[in-house]
Amino acid sequence: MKKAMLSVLLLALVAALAGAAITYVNGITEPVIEENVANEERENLLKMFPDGEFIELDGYTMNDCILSVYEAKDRGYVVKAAAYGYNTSTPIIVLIGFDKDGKTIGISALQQQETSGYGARCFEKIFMEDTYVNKTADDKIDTLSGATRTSSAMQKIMEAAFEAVSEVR
Amino acid sequence: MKAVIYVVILVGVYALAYILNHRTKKPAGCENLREECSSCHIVSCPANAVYEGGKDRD
Amino acid sequence: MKLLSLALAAILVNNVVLTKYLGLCPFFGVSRNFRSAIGMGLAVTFVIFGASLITYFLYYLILLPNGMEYLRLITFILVIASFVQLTEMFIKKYSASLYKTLGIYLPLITTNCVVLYVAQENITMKYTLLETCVNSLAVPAGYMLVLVLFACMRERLEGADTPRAWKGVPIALITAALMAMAFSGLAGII
Amino acid sequence: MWRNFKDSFIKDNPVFSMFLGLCSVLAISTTFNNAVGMGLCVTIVLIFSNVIISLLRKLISNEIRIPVYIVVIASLVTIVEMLVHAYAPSLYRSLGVFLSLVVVNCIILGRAEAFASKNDVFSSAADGFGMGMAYTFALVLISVVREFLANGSVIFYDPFDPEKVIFGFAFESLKPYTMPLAASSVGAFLVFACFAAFFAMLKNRAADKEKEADKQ
Repeated sequence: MKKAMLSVLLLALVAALAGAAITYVNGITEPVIEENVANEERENLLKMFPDGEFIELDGYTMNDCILSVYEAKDRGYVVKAAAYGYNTSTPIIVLIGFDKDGKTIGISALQQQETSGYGARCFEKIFMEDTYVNKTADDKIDTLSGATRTSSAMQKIMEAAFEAVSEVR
Repeated sequence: MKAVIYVVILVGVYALAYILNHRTKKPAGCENLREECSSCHIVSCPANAVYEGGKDRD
Repeated sequence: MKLLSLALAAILVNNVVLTKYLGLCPFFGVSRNFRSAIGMGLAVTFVIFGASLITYFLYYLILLPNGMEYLRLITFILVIASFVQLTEMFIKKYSASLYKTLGIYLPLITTNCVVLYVAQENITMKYTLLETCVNSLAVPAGYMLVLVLFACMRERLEGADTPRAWKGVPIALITAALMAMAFSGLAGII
Repeated sequence: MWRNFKDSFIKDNPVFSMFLGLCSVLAISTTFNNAVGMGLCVTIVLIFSNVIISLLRKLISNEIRIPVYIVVIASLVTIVEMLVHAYAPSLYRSLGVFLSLVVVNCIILGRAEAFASKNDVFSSAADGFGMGMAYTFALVLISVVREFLANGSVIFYDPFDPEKVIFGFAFESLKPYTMPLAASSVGAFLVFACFAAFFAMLKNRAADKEKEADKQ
C-alpha cells in the first residue's frame, strides 16, 4: 500500500511542477505576445495612414464581419473585417482605409489563403486597386470570374465596412 | 497559484480514472482481445509489440 | 440552416482525414477490415462528443474567468485521457459484448490527433454550445465515413498484387490520395 | 555510435518505416521553412521529455507511468508553444494548430515508453536527439520535394524576422511548370507514398542481402 501512496504523491508533485513551470513561462511570454500583437496592429494601420494616430471606435452595430474600426484623427477611418471565402478553415482578414466622407482610399489583405491561381487573384494589386479603391457606399462592387467564392466574400466585407463607417461618421 | 491547484486536481482525476480502469477486470472471454493491426507503432495501444515483450510489466 | 452547412462541411468538405491529415496514425493501422473500422469509428465518435463537451464547459467556466487560457492544451489532453479511461471502465463493467467490439480501440484514441483537434477547434472558432455539439458529432462522422470506405478498399487491396515495395502503407497512401481527390470535388456544395 | 545513428536515419526512420507522427508530417511539409521549424520544436520536446522521464524512471511505479509521461509531454509542448508564439510569430502562424498537436505525436510518447523509461539520462538525451533529427530529416526531405514541385523554388527565411532570406534557390525557367497539386492534400499523400515505398525497397533489399549472406 505504501508504494501506491508514494507514486500518487509523486504524480501530484509532477503535476504541481508542471503547472508552476507553465505559469512561470506564461508570465514571461504573455507580455511579449501582447506587445507583438499591438505593434503589428499599429504597423498595419500606419500602412494605411502614414503617421496618423488612431483611436478605436465602437459606435457601429456588431456583425460577424467587422473586427474593429479605427478613426485616424481628422483624416479618415480604417476598418478591419474578416469573412470566409473558398478556404473555410482560414478566414480572409482585410484592412480597408476610408477618407472622411466615406470613400475607400486603400485596401490591404492581412491574411488570406485562398487557392493560388483562382481565389488568390482577388488580392492582386491591380484587381484590388480598381475594384475596391475610391468607391463610395452606393457603388456596386463587382466579382471576379473564376473566383466567385472569394470575391463574394470580399463583397460581403465591403458592404459591412461601408455600413459600419456610415454609422460611425 | 490557482493554476497549480487546477493542474494537480486535473491530474488527480486522470490518475484516479487510470487506476480505477486498470483495477476493473476485463469481462469474461475477452482477455486476449488482439487486433492484427501491425503497421502502426502507437505505444499506448495494447496491441503494440511493446506489450508483447513487457507482458509481466503491466 | 447554418448548423446543417457546418455539419455538411465537417463531414464531406473539410473532411478531417483527407483535407487536414489528422488521425492518420491509427487510420492506416486499424482499417484492415470492415468490422474494426466500424468499431473504431463508433469509439472515436463517442469519445470526441463527450470529451469536447467537457472541455467546452471547462474552458468557458473555469479557464476563462480565472484568466488561465494558457492551460488549455494540458486541460484538453488530460480530459481526453481521463474520459477514455472512464469509458473503458464503464464498458468493461457493464457490457462484455460492446467491449468485444470497442475494447481494443479505446486506449488508442488518447493519441489520436482528431480528438484534440476538435476540442481545440471548438475554442478557436468560438463556436456556441449548439455548434460545438454539431461539430463534435459531424467531424467524427466524417472520420468514420472515410475509415469505413477505406476499410472496404483495403480488403480489395490485400488481394491485388502490388509490387513488393509498395505493399502495405504505401499503396494505402495512394488510395487515400485518390479518395482525397474525390472528396475535393465536393468542395463547392456549401 | 555512427552505426546506430545511420540506422535510426535510414533503416528504422520513425517516419518512413514505422509511420509515426504522420499527422504532422503530411500537414507541415508544404514548405521547407515550416518543416525545419516543426522539426526543431519536436526535437527540443523529444530531448527534454526523454531526459525528464529517464530521470524519474526509478520513482515511477508501473501503475502510473503513462499518466506521468502525458503530463510531462503536455507541459513541455505548452511551454514550447508559448515560446514560439512569443519569439517567432511568423513560424507560429504558419504551423498553427499543428504545434499543439505535437503532444499526441506518436514518436514522443513512443520513445518515452520504449527507450527513456529504461535507459540512463545521457543515452536517452542522445536517443531523443537522434530520433528528432531523423524526424526532421524525413520532414525536410518531403518538404523540399513538395515545395519545389508546388512553386518551383525553395526558400528558407529566418524564423525570427520573416524578411531576411537565409538561403533559397529558384529555377525561374521552371516557374510555368509548377504543380500546385503538390501543395494540396492529394500531393502530400502521393509524395509521401513514393518516399515510403522507396524506403521499403531499401529495407527489402537489405533484408534480401542478409538472407543471401545467411544462406552461404
